[in-house]
Amino acid sequence: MSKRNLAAAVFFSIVAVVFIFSALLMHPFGVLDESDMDDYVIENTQEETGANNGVTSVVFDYRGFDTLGEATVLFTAVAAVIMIFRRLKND
Amino acid sequence: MIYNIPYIAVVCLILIGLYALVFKRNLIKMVIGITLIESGVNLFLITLGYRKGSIAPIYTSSPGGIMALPIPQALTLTSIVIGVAVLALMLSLVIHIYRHYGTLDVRKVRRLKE
Amino acid sequence: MNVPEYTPALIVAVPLLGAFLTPLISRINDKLRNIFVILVLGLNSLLVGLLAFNIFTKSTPDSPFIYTYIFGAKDVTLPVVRILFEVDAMSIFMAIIASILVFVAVIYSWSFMKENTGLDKYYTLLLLLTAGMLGMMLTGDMFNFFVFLEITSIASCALIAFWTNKAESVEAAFKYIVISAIGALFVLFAIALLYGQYDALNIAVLSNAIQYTFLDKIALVLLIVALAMKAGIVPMHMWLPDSYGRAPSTVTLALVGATLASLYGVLRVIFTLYGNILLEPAKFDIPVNMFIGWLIIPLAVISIIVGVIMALRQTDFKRLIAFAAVAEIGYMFLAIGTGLAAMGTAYGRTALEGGIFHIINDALDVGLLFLVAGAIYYATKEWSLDEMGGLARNMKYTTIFFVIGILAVAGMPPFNGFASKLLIYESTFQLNPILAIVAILCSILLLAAFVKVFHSAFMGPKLPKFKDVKEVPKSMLFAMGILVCIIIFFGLFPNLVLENIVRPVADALLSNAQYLSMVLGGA
Amino acid sequence: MTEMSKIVRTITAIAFPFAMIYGLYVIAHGHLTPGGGFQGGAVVASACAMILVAFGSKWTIDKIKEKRLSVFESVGAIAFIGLAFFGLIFGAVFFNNFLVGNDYLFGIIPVVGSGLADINTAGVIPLMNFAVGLKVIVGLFAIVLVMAYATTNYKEGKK
Repeated sequence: MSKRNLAAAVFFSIVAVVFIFSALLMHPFGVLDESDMDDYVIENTQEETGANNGVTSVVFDYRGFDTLGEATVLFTAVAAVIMIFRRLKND
Repeated sequence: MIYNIPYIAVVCLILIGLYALVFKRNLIKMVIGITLIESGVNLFLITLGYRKGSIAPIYTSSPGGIMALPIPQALTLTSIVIGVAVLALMLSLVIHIYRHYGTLDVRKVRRLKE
Repeated sequence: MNVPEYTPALIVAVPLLGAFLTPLISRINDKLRNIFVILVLGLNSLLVGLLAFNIFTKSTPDSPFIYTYIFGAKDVTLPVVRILFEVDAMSIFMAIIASILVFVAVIYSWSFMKENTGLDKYYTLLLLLTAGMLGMMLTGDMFNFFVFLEITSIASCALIAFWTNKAESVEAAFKYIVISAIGALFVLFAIALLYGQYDALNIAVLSNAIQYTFLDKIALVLLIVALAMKAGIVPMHMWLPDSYGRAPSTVTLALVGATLASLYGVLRVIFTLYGNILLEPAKFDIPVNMFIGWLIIPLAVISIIVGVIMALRQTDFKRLIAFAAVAEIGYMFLAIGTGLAAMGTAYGRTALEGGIFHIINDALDVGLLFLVAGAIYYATKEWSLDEMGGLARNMKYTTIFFVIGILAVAGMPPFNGFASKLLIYESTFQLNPILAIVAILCSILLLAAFVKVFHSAFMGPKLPKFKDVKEVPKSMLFAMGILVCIIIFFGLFPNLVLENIVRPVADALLSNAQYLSMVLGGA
Repeated sequence: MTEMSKIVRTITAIAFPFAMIYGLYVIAHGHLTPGGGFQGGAVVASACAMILVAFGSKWTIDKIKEKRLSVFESVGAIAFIGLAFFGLIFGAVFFNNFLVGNDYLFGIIPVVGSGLADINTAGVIPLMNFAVGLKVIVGLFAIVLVMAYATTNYKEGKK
């Protein structure tokens, strides 16, 4: 076993243990501890944003700035891909 | 702990991805590993938003009743798009690496050393 | 002097708008585009400066001033649904660093990048990188932090691969994107763990609610590991010399900012997100702060040692500086670790102040050295130290800037690195003398590594192949001059900076209770 | 990517408008039914990618240059951030939903509770959906197009 494999195995097992523990300790599926923030959205989405779709009201109104960031990520990726495949001078 | 099965599925997905990432030697397989981890995390986010017996948080012709949490769905949407962006960038880099090195083996892609 | 309340939003929105407009403007004229980008970044730096002035003058030691901006509504609702910008002294301090670095980089690019194709995308990505870094620093929402982290890493990865005809650049970029993707996914998983327990994403709300359950510990570890990995601490430092060494110098300068933004993330997570439970006893009656502090200190010391030793062995100019940067990041983490382990004592505070002061000093010094390396590359088209020699005669200003840079990095007296490193030595000595001795020794070795560079590149006889080498164009000298002026100013008046800037920042980090009440008080 | 057989091309040409209309419907009804700018944009972009696969990258890039796509993407992004800035101008806060509550353009507030709602609701959300939709269509298609064109060109032995 090479050194790289050993390091990888150690890393992998540590992360595996951490993740499995967190899965076992989560609250039961479908039974929530807290849901204040989401209940607020569900109750007020129609009055505050006029949107019938709760998810869209979150995406474009309550957390609109995240969506700007997300659109920017896509813009960045397009710019990056076009830049990477650009024509170089000596081609 | 039967109620935790969705979380266990999430962890399995993440671990498969991590396995592909750290043990596979092919760059494309490493990219697939990262994508798997990402889908695991997205699944986890969606899982957090479920309430027993709930419907989708949309009022248009809804039958009424408790609704699932909308915010995790919005977060997942954002995270998926980010994943697409990262995937596109990684694949274009892999194409370039293949052009330069003529191989996808991670052991041979090593011009940068010490 | 008051600024409009929407200034924090403008600080992020202006470079974004600039980035979206750049492709359109570059279809008209290339020179116009360059001027436009410089204007956008200048306006942005001005906004950052105004906001910083506002925050630093309004902060008092007892009640640090926090600027809150809500996106989409006038008032905070409880529970906090909308995204908040929470700008305290720490955030704006990092924003100052980032905007200085990018502004200098864009001035330097004018001549340095002139020969390349694809410059419209280059400037677009540079602006996006700026927006990403500033967003990471100003935001008060965990998920928003993740989004900006991704913008930063995608933009910087693309910029590392800018010279796509070189195999090494592409390889370095691939390494960087893999590390970034893993780090970002860990951060997202940690955010999801916190969200699942407390149904909140706002940092202040989460910090108020955190109970330090086992899941919180996992989230803490994931966040610190992922962000420290992106900041380049030792077990995961290999991407840093690769990408710093193979990117264009201007990009490296911006990357220094991106690395420091991740460092800011570490500080924000430890001191604010988990700030409420830092002093509580955890396992075996050891308080949480001791736990994290002593986790960080060994890694920091190893970072310093590895960075310095590897720097001594390098023959590639930029890789050498990059390893020096690893060592410098080690110093920052050492200071943070000491500050955590000795939290509540006077020297713990000194350590933290030293660490914060060192962040800006490191950014300026290392940035200056990278620019010098870029200038030498511009003049000679050469990275390898073995090939260089006798450049001092032809490039006088660059040589002077280089000397200032190495003295500042190594922490020699009249320059800025001395002030911050002295604070770090002083405080670590009180925690454990061995740490301080190691830190001082490594600093001397770092100077030795740079003296070697100075000797082989600048001294010695004039080489025939560098006969026609000329001094670099004025815009590049001007960009380096800006950094040198700030370095000399900080070196001559360290007390001024410590009193007026570093102290409020340390106050802002340590006073977690005020953070919560300032943010949520209005609701 | 090279051109595919005539059967594939004909079927693609028939299927393309349907996929396009469906994607546009998803974008336009984002505030009422599941979907939105990103999802609908992805549908339309995959329809475009289908064209690319069927007709080959050379044919497609002759029809539309990636530079023009990049301009369209900028326009979408500027429209989105511009709506956010309009929020600052008309509603005093960045990202304010300044159109909600007026009675003519997208401003009607639907009746609380379940029920079919009008498309003329939700303030700036439909406009943002369109901006993001344009951006996603053009962005995803540009990524696929550039990658396909670059790889085919390389295969033809241009190194």
